[in-house]
Formats: sequence, structure tokens, C-alpha cells
Amino acid sequence: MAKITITIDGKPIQTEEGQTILEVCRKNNIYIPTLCYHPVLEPYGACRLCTVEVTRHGWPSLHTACTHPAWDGLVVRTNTAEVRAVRKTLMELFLSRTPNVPLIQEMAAEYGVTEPSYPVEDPNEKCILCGLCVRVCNDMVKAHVLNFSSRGVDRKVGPPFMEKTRECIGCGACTIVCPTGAIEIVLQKNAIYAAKPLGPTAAIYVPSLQAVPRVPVIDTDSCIRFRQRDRSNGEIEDACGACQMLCEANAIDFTQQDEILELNVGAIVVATGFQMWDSTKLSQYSYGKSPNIITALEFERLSNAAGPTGGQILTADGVKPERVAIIHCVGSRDKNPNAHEYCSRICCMYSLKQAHLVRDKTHAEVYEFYMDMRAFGKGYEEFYERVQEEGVVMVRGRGAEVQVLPSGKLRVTGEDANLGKLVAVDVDMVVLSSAIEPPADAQKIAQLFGLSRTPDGWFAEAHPKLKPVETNTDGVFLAGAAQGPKDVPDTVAHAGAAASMAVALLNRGEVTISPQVAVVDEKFCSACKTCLNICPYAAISFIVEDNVARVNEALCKGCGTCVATCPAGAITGKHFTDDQIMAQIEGLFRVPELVEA
Amino acid sequence: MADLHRADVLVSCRHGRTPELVTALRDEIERRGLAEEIRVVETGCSGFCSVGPVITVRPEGHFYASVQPADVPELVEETLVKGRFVQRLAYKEAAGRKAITRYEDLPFYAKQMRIVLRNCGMIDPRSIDEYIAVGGYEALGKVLTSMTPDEVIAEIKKSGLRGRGGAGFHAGRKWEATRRAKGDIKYVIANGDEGDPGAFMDRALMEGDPHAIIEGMIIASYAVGSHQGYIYVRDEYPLAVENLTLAIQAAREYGLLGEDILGSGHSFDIRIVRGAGAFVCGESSALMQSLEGKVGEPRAKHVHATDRGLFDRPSCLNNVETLANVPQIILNGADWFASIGTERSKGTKAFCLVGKVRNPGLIEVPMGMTLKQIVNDIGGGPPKFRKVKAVQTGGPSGGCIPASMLDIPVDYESLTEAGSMMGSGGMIVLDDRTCMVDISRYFLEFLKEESCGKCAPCREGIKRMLEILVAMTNGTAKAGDLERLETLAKTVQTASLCGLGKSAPNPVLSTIRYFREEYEQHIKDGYCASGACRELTAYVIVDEKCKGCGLCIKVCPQEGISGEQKQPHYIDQAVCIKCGACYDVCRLDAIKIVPKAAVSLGGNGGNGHGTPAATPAKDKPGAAKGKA
Amino acid sequence: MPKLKSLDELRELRSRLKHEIKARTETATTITVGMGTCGIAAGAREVMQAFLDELSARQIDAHVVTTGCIGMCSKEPLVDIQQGNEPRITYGNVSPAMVPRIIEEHLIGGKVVQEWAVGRLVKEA
Amino acid sequence: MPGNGKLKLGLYWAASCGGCEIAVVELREKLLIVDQVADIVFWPCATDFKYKDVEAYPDGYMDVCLFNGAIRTSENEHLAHLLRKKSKVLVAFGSCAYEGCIPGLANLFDRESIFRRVYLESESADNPNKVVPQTAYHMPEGEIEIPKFYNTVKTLGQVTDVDYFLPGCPPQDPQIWAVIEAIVSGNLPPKGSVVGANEKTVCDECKHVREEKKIKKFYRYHEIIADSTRCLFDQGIICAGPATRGGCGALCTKVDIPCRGCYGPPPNVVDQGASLLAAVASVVDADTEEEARRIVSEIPDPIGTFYRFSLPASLLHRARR
Amino acid sequence: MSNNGKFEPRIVAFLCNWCTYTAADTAGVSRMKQPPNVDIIRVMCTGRIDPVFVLKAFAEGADGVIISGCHPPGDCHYTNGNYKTFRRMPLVEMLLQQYGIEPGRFHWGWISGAEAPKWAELTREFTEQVRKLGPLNWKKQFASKED
Repeated sequence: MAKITITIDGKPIQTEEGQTILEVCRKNNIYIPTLCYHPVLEPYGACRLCTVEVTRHGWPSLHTACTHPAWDGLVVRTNTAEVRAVRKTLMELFLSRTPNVPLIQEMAAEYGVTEPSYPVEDPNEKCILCGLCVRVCNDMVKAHVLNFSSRGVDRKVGPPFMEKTRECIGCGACTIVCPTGAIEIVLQKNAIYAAKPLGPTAAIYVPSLQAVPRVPVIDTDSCIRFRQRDRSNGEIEDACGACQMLCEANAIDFTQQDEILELNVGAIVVATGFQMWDSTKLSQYSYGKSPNIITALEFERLSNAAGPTGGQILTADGVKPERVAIIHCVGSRDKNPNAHEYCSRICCMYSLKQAHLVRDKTHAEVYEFYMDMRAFGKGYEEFYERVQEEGVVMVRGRGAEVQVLPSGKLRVTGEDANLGKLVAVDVDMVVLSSAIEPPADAQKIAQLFGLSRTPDGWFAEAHPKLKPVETNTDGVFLAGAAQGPKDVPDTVAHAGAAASMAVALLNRGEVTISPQVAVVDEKFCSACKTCLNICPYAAISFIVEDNVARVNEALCKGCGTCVATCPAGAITGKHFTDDQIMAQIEGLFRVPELVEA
Repeated sequence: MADLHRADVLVSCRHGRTPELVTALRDEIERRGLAEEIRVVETGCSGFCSVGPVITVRPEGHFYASVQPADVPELVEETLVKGRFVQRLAYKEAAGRKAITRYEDLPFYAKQMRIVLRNCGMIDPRSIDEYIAVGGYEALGKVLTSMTPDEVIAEIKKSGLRGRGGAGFHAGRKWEATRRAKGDIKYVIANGDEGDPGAFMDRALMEGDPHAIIEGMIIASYAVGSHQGYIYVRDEYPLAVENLTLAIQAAREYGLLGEDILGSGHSFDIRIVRGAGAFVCGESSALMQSLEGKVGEPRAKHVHATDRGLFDRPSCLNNVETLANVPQIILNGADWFASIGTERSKGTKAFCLVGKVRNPGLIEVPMGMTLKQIVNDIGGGPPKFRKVKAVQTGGPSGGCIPASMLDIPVDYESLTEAGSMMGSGGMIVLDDRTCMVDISRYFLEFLKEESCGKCAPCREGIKRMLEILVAMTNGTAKAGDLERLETLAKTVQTASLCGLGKSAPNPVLSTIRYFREEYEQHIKDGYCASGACRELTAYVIVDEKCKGCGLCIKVCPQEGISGEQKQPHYIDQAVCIKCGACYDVCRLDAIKIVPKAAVSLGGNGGNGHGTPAATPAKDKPGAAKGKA
Repeated sequence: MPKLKSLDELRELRSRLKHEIKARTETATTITVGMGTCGIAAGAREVMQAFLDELSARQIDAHVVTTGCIGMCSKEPLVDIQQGNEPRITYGNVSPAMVPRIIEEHLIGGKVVQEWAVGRLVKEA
Repeated sequence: MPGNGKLKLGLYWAASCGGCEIAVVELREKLLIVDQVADIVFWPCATDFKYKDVEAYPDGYMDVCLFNGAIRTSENEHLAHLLRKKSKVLVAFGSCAYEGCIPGLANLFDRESIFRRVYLESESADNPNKVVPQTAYHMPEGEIEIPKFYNTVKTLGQVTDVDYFLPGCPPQDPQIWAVIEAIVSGNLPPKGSVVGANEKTVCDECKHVREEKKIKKFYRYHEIIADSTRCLFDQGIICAGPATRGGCGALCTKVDIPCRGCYGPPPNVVDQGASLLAAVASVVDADTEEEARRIVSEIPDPIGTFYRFSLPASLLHRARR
Repeated sequence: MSNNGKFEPRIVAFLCNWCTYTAADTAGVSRMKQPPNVDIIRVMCTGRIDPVFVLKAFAEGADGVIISGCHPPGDCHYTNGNYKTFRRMPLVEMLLQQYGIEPGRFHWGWISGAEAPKWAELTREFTEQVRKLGPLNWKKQFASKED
């Protein structure tokens, strides 16, 4: 690209050819007001706000920066009196058209225009006909739903004949680009945001600040390119692509596919973690009946600085709660078949933390319903003391019920063991410290790695005390909450152990295999091949030259199934031989008669 | 036509009754058995609108005006049979009362120089033979056989031909740019949109001499290297479309269009595309959008159409009148063309001289002629008792030139300097009965409808300017409105994207520039001197002057005037609809236009003592009582 | 109408076509036939027709114009011939038979047929 | 007659079909050689020796005694003991003596139900007085005694100790000849072992090609036309070959008939029926218990199928009484 | 083998080392109430249990036999050892029935390492069941010389 020099506001700027004046200004953060410009959309030149004075060969004239190319030798002045006068009048026109749009009021104020200077036809008109929505819908999303209709002053934006159309895929792109908020998305079933209220706000997002690697991912369910490709079964191939356009490192590749990697590994660390128990399973907490009854995980998302509310703790209607109740052991330490009998171990401490957060961020009254405060870790008890001093009301009794009152308030009733009587409090928000349980697909994982599970559903460690990270299958280790509820310090320790065990296994060089392996007595094997597909580890293979079957000792795990199967009795195990077992049976019945009582 | 006709009767006017007249003539000739000798030819419009339908008999040259079907028997008998001139149907010069019998002597045409309109009214536009007979396609033949494209371009550049659409861009330079632009597919486009209200010269040209445009386009296509041409005709011109279509078919049959024209190896074809009634599509980039089937919205200006125009390919767009000049330039040479007109505006320009002028019509005058000459010598000056107040040129994008400046020559530079512009050629003569504020309101009303609505200054700005002007015309304007109007107009002019927006304020700005006091009068005094703004106006009778002749009673549509013979009459304000008929007819200057506020309802409004500001005296040559 | 292949074919066509609209084009010679009622009665129409046929046969461009009665009823039908700014010669008692000779000698030859000429009108300067 | 240096050979026919006697005759001209090397000193079926002759012989008189047939009655048992005493080498000749063979299938029933079926319920029985055989009966002429009909058929090995077992129903003549040669030459394998048969199973000699055994459905022999190139077991026909000692030259599978297991279990197998059952069941292609149960339930008469020749020698010897 | 007159059945149980043997171990460690009638023989996998062991057990004098291992379809430490079991045992059931041994004397099933109580329950239940059936005493049939 050829280099050009263009002087803007007296400053000569070296840049590549092929850009517009506005692009050059934006790159060198020279402020030019715009309304109908968006970096990913074709410049349209409708609002004329970006008018600047352009001098070429000595002839100054006004042009719109968004459309006018930056040619070599141009002299541009972005803030002359004439330019300001034009913008002032334009803002008067816009303000008279859309008097109550905050953005327009703000921009108008910049030029000293505070009141509409012409008679206002429709005070709540919001659309300034900038055409951003039309262009994003047609050029980017390629849904071709929105366009201009009628001409001149009757010009308006809308779907064909201003009627609902099924073509609209509810992607919300128009609501995002609309500068004045004239388009709202009415949440219907096909609107992607209906499904994920607390979900990511855009189709491409960084999963979390701690994600490894910390790079954005594309949610193909809500990304327009994939939705359009599927919806039109391939006809519309390259809709949108805005992210690709703006990525300077052009690191975005839409052709990447999910790959199934098949790895031959020496050791496996199962760290499949936990999932939240479904709080709707105990109806008395009426989870799901009010947006203000949330689980602790949802509270964590709420108080997360990168979360939808930027870390502010707000009720569903966006105000700070005055009273918050936190209920411990929801679904834990409960014999109800829908709940778990075990203690989820980590809830007490995070509940205290959340109580502290509520107090700290909203100064609301906090009522914590608990049975026992299990502050077992280092510094935990001291934290518990501090939280109490901060004025969190501790009600020693499990929260029995949460009712949603007609007013929207939530009434939490429970028994206060210290006072010995029932208590109830009306709060604005209830946080349920719900139980944690093995993930839904735990059974599939167990089968995959030959893991067995303890009665409470967590994966069974080889030995609760002596081998907490190993499993019955050599080379498969357990790390973290997959083996049982753990908080962060315990998990880190447990995972460290698992990792070191795995590495140790890998570095051992040779591995001692178990002595219990089967062996074929080739004198008796008559190649009947009955045993061939019996072995789960395909340790027996047929040697064509010798016309006999042979066991590969490295693969054989010594289960003995082939020994029982061989009709000729040609396969014997080195242990648990037939003779040994026959002898045991005979031995059982050789015991002399029990001595008469 | 095997046999030879002795005489041709040219009916050269698109008047409503023309078809009826033509059939009557043909029947009569048939009946008189003269069909072999006499031929009736329907030609294009010859431009003399005020006395239409007109008939010229060739070779004698007899010129008859306002011929009605009923006159046909007498005409055939006297002229066609006996060869005598029918005095009754002669054109009478208003002033001199002397009948002018021969076409050549008509003053209307005397001062004109008809190059583009040369054939209009002379040949049958539907017959390619007649066009060829009068020298048609000779220029094309000369170009294809003896000139290289560059020579053609050089000739056009030397001729100084500039765009007749209004902007006046040098045609030669545009052809050269298109020729040099990269791309093997190029287009030649003829702009026949002519959206200006009051402009019809392109229509007359397309209806009257379609082949001239076609020949011009073929020459242009040879020059720029294009094989495909479009004529964009305004939807409201069905006859133009019809004649152009017939002309194109005939040209194709004669091998003058299509493959290997005249064996020269150059091929070019033309398609006609009808507009959809949008004035904005007269602007080149919006026109190309419309040609591409899209909504007529102008595109960014810095992209030159000669590089990336129609379908993003080099396109050379010229007004139909510009193209019609090309054959003549080629035939008569660039020097001949350059000798006509002024130092920087060469050749002639067709104008639609309309409004308050005796002989409105379609004229073609050399550049440089003064407005006064056009209005008085050709137009016959303002009607009786009227005085020219201003001349509006360029239609809605043009401006008004006050009577005091009528001596300026008509060319691109001087008109633009005067705050107006050449425009497509509309020339509206305004008299003292026209209110400048109302004229601006009229044009802005039109532009508000015609704005494509894409860019804010034009869409919103024009609407707001109109609101202010309407307020002025109905007396609700406030102080400072004029200044607000000016700043608003300035912004619309500078910030708008296309020609429509940029030129929309011209009518307002030029009227303010020359008639500021009229605006102030409207705002401060709520008084419209010309009486056009009805909400501000009241008509009262000046008792002393009124002789009670009763003329005004006869003309008043509302019967709102009463009074005895010879006694001062009286206007009932409640009933008066302010039409001004009485004012126009009163010889004695006894009726005065006064601000409505000054007249209390009921009563004669204090016998007409209006507020100051002398009512415009009518230009009356004495009080001689003329017979009706 | 077959396609025109070259400029010459166009020019050839033009010359043919020019003839057909000759009424509207300038020509030097004008033949005026007196068509008053008496003229018509005396056979002026046939004479004019003869003139028209003769002119088209010989491809001569000349205007044939009718006029009212000039007054010399005895000499009807009267035919005036005006060539350029030559004096206007009037022939009397013209009959269709005489037409070829008049055209031959007067129009083409440029010599007035004295025996039939009845008047000469010199145009004032 | 003894003392001419020739071997003294005795044959006895206990509870069997007599096929083994004929098998000896199958030696054809080789009988002459036998005659040269040995003298028949006891062969009730072919010669007229009487019990009292044998009782008269001194103990160990006979060099070899080929005892075929299972122990069904007290007489059989008596002879078994007698011949044991009288012969140096007692050979359980043929499947009946070695493992009970077809007569052994009677162990599914006991004496009482057998007599009832044979003498009373049998369709052709005409026994109005419901007379069943009695071991003793008074006749005017005196006391008649017939041998006692045991409830359970025993193998020879189960009543006395047997020196060698020669399996087969009947043993094939080359195998018989091989034994006789061995006896003549004296190099006999250690006492108690099985002679005249291979160490490997029938599959070793069978020509059918064996691939992968994955059986979706069991077929009885007559239900499908087996592919004569592929192993019958692979095609779902139960063949006892893999669990039966080879040596017969896979006579049956040569003509596409599945092996019935007459040569008895291979050396390492204690209970031939159980071993065959284990193999057959293990290769059933079923991933759920229901599917497995559905497939195996198509096998009628498990004991008849798996213990056709070896019920008395099986661990449980007989069905429960 | 009867003490104080009541018939005490002798039951042999073949247990897979990973699941039911662990359950039995846990039951023991947890001091769960179990009858002494069941003698356990440990094998690495139920796939190792050859039908001949069942016959051997009965032949030697067992009144009842139990076989128990990991739950199919996926608990088996060796992936599908238990598959072979549920293929063989239906056939063994048919065989035992033909031998005249009541089905009540032979139980095969699945008990995972986590189901110690279930094992204890099985031993109590099965012992009573076999007690009701009375002694099998297979060898008795061959005791008398005569028959």
C-alpha cells in the first residue's frame, strides 16, 4: 500500500492509502462527531455530522470525512468556525426531530443547543434515519429485513410493509448499532438473549478473566455467521464477520472445527469437577419463581466485576437490595431423596464471603440461616468472627421456606435454635448456598476410565486415606472435586498430588506388570480360536505360523476370563489356577465335622 | 413515397386539439381529392406555445395561429386550393396589430438561433427518412469514416460545448475522462429526466427530434469507446418514450444502431429506461442508481462517474440537449460553434420562457443574449398593465434575478454570480403580482416532496425552512426568523450530499438577497405587497378613485362587491377570498392591497386607508377605456 | 429497408429522400399556377399535374405553388416561373402538352419560350 | 496252553452296544498278527469262555484285558473286579468303560423310573400284571438270580483301578492297533493315562477353517445347511470338537457332522460338559443378560448336548434321585 | 452338619476381587450382621468363574452357590469380564435344573464395592432360602454300594 501524507489540523500524518479521512482521524484519535458511521459498516454519509473542511490544490470545501478518501497532500481542518456552524445547525435539526434521545441531547449540548429550535412533531421519536440498522441487516447479517421505505420527509425504517417478518433471526445486531436506542429487541423464543439472561453479551467473548488461554471464543449458537449458514443451509456463507474485520492480528478463523483428539497417553488425571445441584428439586425454596432468588454461583456471577452488572449487586429490577437472606445447606445434609445427604463442605465459607460482599457493597441487612458453621480451614474462624462483627445477623437454623409475596418481596421462614422459636424475615434477595454434586455425565466418565463411584456418586479413590488421588485402574488419577467436595486450598493440594503421581508414573521408565497373567500351553492349543475375541485387552493373538494362540503378557491384566473359556483347558493363569480353586472347594468340604456344641 | 407532393402542411404543436385538427385537415384534403398533391405532416413542437395550435404551409411559408378544427374547410379552400392566405388566422403582433403572414418574419423566431431545435416543427419526428433528408446521420458518417475518437473529443473540446443539464461541466473533458478510464465495458447515458417544474425543452426535443439525440449518443459512444447506451426518460413523458423507441427501431433497421454501424466496425445499442417520477433522479449518481434498479439515492460525490458510474463501470452521462448539439458541431466544425455565445459559454441554450410574458414558449437563443432581450424581444414583454419584477431561472435549483439586473447576459458564469444558475433552462418571468416569499415557499414545497430523504441537512433542513416560510406567508413568523432561515439555508447548501440539497436554498437565498425588504415586510408588518399571501391580504376600494364603473362586480367570484352605478363600491371582507380579480380588472387604481390586520372585519376597512408602503402602481398607459 | 453498409449508401439515400421533402427545402425555381376559379375551369389543375409529373420524372427540385386569379382571365391557365432572381416570366394559355417544352427550354435551358410568354415582371432591387 | 511266550489277551463286553467288539474285528488281517503274538484267553462275545474259567485262572494271569462297556449291573461290577484281579493290564476299552458313553445317559433316571418306563408305560408293553424284573425268583426248579440293576451307571474307573483308557465310540482300528503294538512292545505310557488318542483336540485335525466366533443364534444340525469350508461352531452349530480329545481323524466333521465328544475330555479338562458349556456360552454375542438368556435358551437338553458321552464321568455323575 | 438340630446349609460364594469381595470386606469391617454359612472364594473377575467350579462345589457337598461381581454394563474392572458371566450362568442354571438341583440353590448377581449392606443382606436371605430347601448332600446318592 502506498504511503501518503495528509495534514489534519496542522499536523502532517503519514499513513497508508485507501483510507477515508475519518479512519485516519480515528486512528490518530482526532475527534470528529459521527452518528451514521460504524467501523464495520460501509460509510453512508447520511447524517453529514462528520463534515470537515478539505483543501485540495488550494480550494477549501466542505466534505464528509466518513466518505471522502484521504488523498496525498490533502489539508484537513476538523474544527473551523464554518464546520462548527454546520454541525450546530445539524444538531438543531436532529434535536428538533428527536428531542428526548439522550445521545442527541448530549451531542447537541456540545454545540450549545439545549432546546429544540423547531416545532417538535413527535416528542418520543427516536429514529434519526442514519441507516446503520439497514446496513448491518443487509450487508452484515444478510437477513435483508430492514430497509428504508417512502421518500423524503416520509422516509422511515422497517421490515417490508412494516409488518412482522419471519426472516428476522432475532440476532439483535440492529439494536447494537442503533446510536439512539430506537430499536428494542422483544425477547421471543428465537432471540438468542432470551435463553441466556446472565450469559455473555456478545457472540464472541472471553470466557473469564482467568481462562487459560485467555483468548476470546465464538459461541456458534449466537454468532450470526454460523446461524445464517445453518439457517440457509450453506446458501449464505459469509454473513457478518465484523470481528474478523476489526481484529488487527487477524487471528479469527471461522473454518476451525471442533476436533476429537485421540491421544495415546501414559497417565490420565480425571479432574471433571462438580456441578451445582438443581435447586428446583426442593420446592420449598421456590427457586425459579422469582428472579431475586438466586444460587450462590449466580450471586458469584453477579458480584463478578466482568459480570453483566459489572460487579454491582442488584435485584432483578436493577436496584440495590435493602435486605438479603443467605440460606446454607440447600440440598446438602438432607435425607430427602431429591437432595444429598453429604455436606458440600465449601458452602459455609463462601456464604460468609458473600454475606461480607453484600454488606460491603450495598450495606443491606444480611440474614444468614445456617445449621453449623463449618469454618475448618486456616484463618476461616477468624474470618467468621470478622463477618459477624460486620453486622451479619446469624440465624442458627436451616432456612425452612422461601415464599414469593405478591409485592415481590421474599419471606424466608426458619427456626432459630438459639431463640428456640420460628423466625421469618422479608427480604429483597435470597441467596441459596446450594449443594454441589458430581457432574451429570459422571457415569459415562466412570465407564470410560473404569472408575467406580462411592455411594455419594463421587469417583472412588483407590483408598480414602492411603491413596486419595489414585484409582483402581493403574495410570488413572483423580484431582479436585471429582473425588469429592473440596474448597480451593484442598483442591490445589489434591491436584498437585495427582499431577506428581502422574508424572512419577511417566518417568518410571519400565513398568512392572502384574504377575497375574494367562499363558497358553501350546502343546494343548489346537487353534480352535474360541479365545480370540474374548479378551477385553486383545492380549491374545493367533500366530499363523505356529498355528497356536499366544498371550501378550504386557497387555494381559490377569482377569482369567480366557482361562475359563478355553474348551481344551490349554490356557492357565499364573495365579488362581483351576487346580488352586478346585483345591479350595475341596478344602472347604474336608473340614471335619463342626465340633458338637 | 413515389409521387411528389406539391405542398406540405406542417401541424407543429402538441396542443390538446392538435389530433382533432390533423384528422379534420386530412379528411378535408381527401374530400377535395388533393391527397396526391398535399401532405399533412405532424411535426414536433415549434415552440410558439401562446398561439398554438400552429400550422405552417410549405413551400409558401404561410403561418397560421390558433387554428381550430372549424377553420379547416376555409383553410383548405383558400390556401390549398386557391393559394390565398387566410387573413383571419394570421398571427397578430399584440402591439402592432399588424398580421404577420410568413413564418420567417415572426419576431418570436427572428431573434432565436435554433440549432438543437432546428428540426423541431420542421420534420416528422417518427420518420427517419425525413431526418436523413435534412442531413441526419451525416455527422455520424463523417465521424465513423474519417475521424478517430481522439479527434472527435478534440473537436468537442475545441467547440467549448458545456453540459446543458445545469452544472455546465465541459462535455469534451467528460468524454476524455471516460475514454481514459480503465475498463472495457463503458456506458453512454442520456439524461432525459427533466424534473424541474416549468421545464419542457428536453421533452420537446425528445418528442420533436429523437434522432438528433441518438446520433449524438452514437458519436459519443464512438468517442469514449462504449457499446451500450441508455436514455433515461422521465416517466411523465410517454410520447417522448414512444418517439424515441420508434427512432431507435428505425435506426437499427437502417444499420445506424447495433452491430458494425455503417460498416465501420463500431457497434453500439441504446435502451430506454423510464424514470419513476423522482426529481432527484435527475442528479447523475441517483439516476445511475435508478438505472441499476435501486432506489434513486445519490452516491458519494468524490467517486467520478466517468471512472466508476453505472454498474461501477466508466459512464459518460450528458443531458439530451447537450448530445443534440454534437451532430451540428461535427458537421459545422468546432469554430462555427465556438463563434456562437460568450467567451466561456459557447453555443446556444434552449429555454422555456414562461410566466408573466405575452409569448411564452420554447426558445433557443445564443449564450450571452440579455434577459431583457429574451423577455421583451422574444417574449413580447409582460402582459398589459404588468411590470416585470424578476426572472426565475434554473427552476427549483435556480434563483431569481431582479428586474434591475435584466441586462446581465444569459450564460453560466453571470447567472451563477447573480445567485441563480443556468439550470435545465426554466425561465419564469415574474411580475408585481408575484410574491417572492410565496415563490420560495412554492419551490421549497416541491423540494421537500422531491428530497430523497437520505441526508439529514436536505431532509430535515428543507422541511424546517419551509415551516419558516409558511409562517411568513400566514403571519405567524417571529423576529429573527429571517436570520434563522439564512443560517439554515447556508447549512443545507454546504452540508447536503447531492445537487438537489446543495441547490435547494438558491431560490430562498437569491430572493432574500434581492427582495429582503419584502421578507421583512411579511414578518414585521404582516403585509404582502403583491397580495399573493392571502392570509395577510385584504382588498379595499379607495372611495375617491372609484367611479363606480361596476367592472369589479362582474369579475368577483364571490359576489362580495356591492355599490350603485357611479357610486364608490364596497368589498365585503367576510366574503372576500382575496383572489385579486377586482384589483386586476380595475383601470382606475381604485382598489388597494392592504395588510389584513389593518382591516377590521365588516365595513369597508376605513375606506381603504391602508398602511404605508405604496401599493405598486400599475403600469397603465393612460385611463383610456378599452373595449373588452 | 436493407441495412446501410457505408456512408456513400447513406448519402445516396439522402439524395433520394431530399427530393421527397423538397416542399420544405429552399429551391431557386418556383412555378406558380393561377388557380382562381376561372383558372381551374380553364384546366389549371391538369397543367399543374403535368408540371408535377414532369418535374418528378426529371428529378428537378422546383416549388409548384398555386395562387389566386391575377386578372388576365383570357390567358388562363397562367403559369409563372421564377428562377433565382431572374425576372418572373408568365406563360399564358398553358396546356399540359406545352409543359415538357417549357421545362426543357426554360428551366433547364434557361431560355424563355418567347412565343408562349405573356409577361415579364422584374423584381425591384 | 500258556507258556508258549505269547501274550494272554482277554476281552470282556460289559454294559455297551457291542460296537467295540466289532471295532476289534475291524483290525481285519491284522487279527492274524494279533493271533501270532497273543492268545485269546477270555472273549465271551466271540469265544466260549465261561466265568468259572476265568475264576480258575491265577491272578494276573492275563497280560492284557480289554474291558469295554460301563458298569450297569452287579454282574458287570463283579466281572470288573474279577478281571482286575486276573489281569496284569486292565484297559478301559472304548467310551463306555472310559466315561459311561450313551448308556451312561441313563443316569438322568433311576432304576424305578427306568423299569416303569420300559416295562409299564412303554407304548408297546403288554404287561397287565405290571411285572418288573426281580433280582431273585422262586421257580419250582429252584432259585433264579439275575444281576442287580444299579440306579447309577458307573465307569470302569469308578469301580476298580484301570491301567489305561482307550477312548472312542468305538475306538478307531489304527488307534487299537497302536495300543496293541505298544502293549506288545511293552513301551506303554505311565499307568492311568489315556492311550490311542492325541493330546490336542479334534480341532487340530479338523479341516474346517476357523475364524472369529460370535454367535447370535444357535442352530441344530438339521436347521441350516452349513458352509462346508467354515468351522461349524463358527456358524452356530454346537460342535464338541474344541473340548474333545483328537485322534479319531475328525471323522465326523469331515462329512460336516458336528463332533459329539466321544473321545472324551482333553488332558487338562476335568469335566468335559462344563468346559464345552463354558466355551459355547462365552462366545455368545450378547451385551445384555436378557439377550444372552434368549440366545442360550434355544439349546434344548443341555446335559444331552454337553455330556452326551461323559455323564457318568462328570463331576455330578448323575441327575439327582 | 447340624448343630443343635437345625440344618446349617454350606454355601460357597465366588466373589470378584474388585467389587463384591470389597463390599464383603467393607461389610465385615463395618461389622454388619452376616450368617457364617457362606464361605468366600476370591477370584480376580467373575469372568474367571468356570461353570466346572459350580458343579464341583455342588459335587463336593455345597447346599448353595453364590456368584457375585461388578455391575454390568460398565463397572467391571476388566471392562467386560462380567459380560461372560451373564452369558454362561443362564446355561448353568438350565444344566443344574436338569441335574435336578433346585434353582434356589444357585444365585448369581452383581454387588458393587459400595453396596456392602446389599452383600450382607444377600448372605442372610440366601442362607434362609437354602435352609428352607434343606441339605443337598450330593455325595449321599453314591454312598451305598448297591445302587
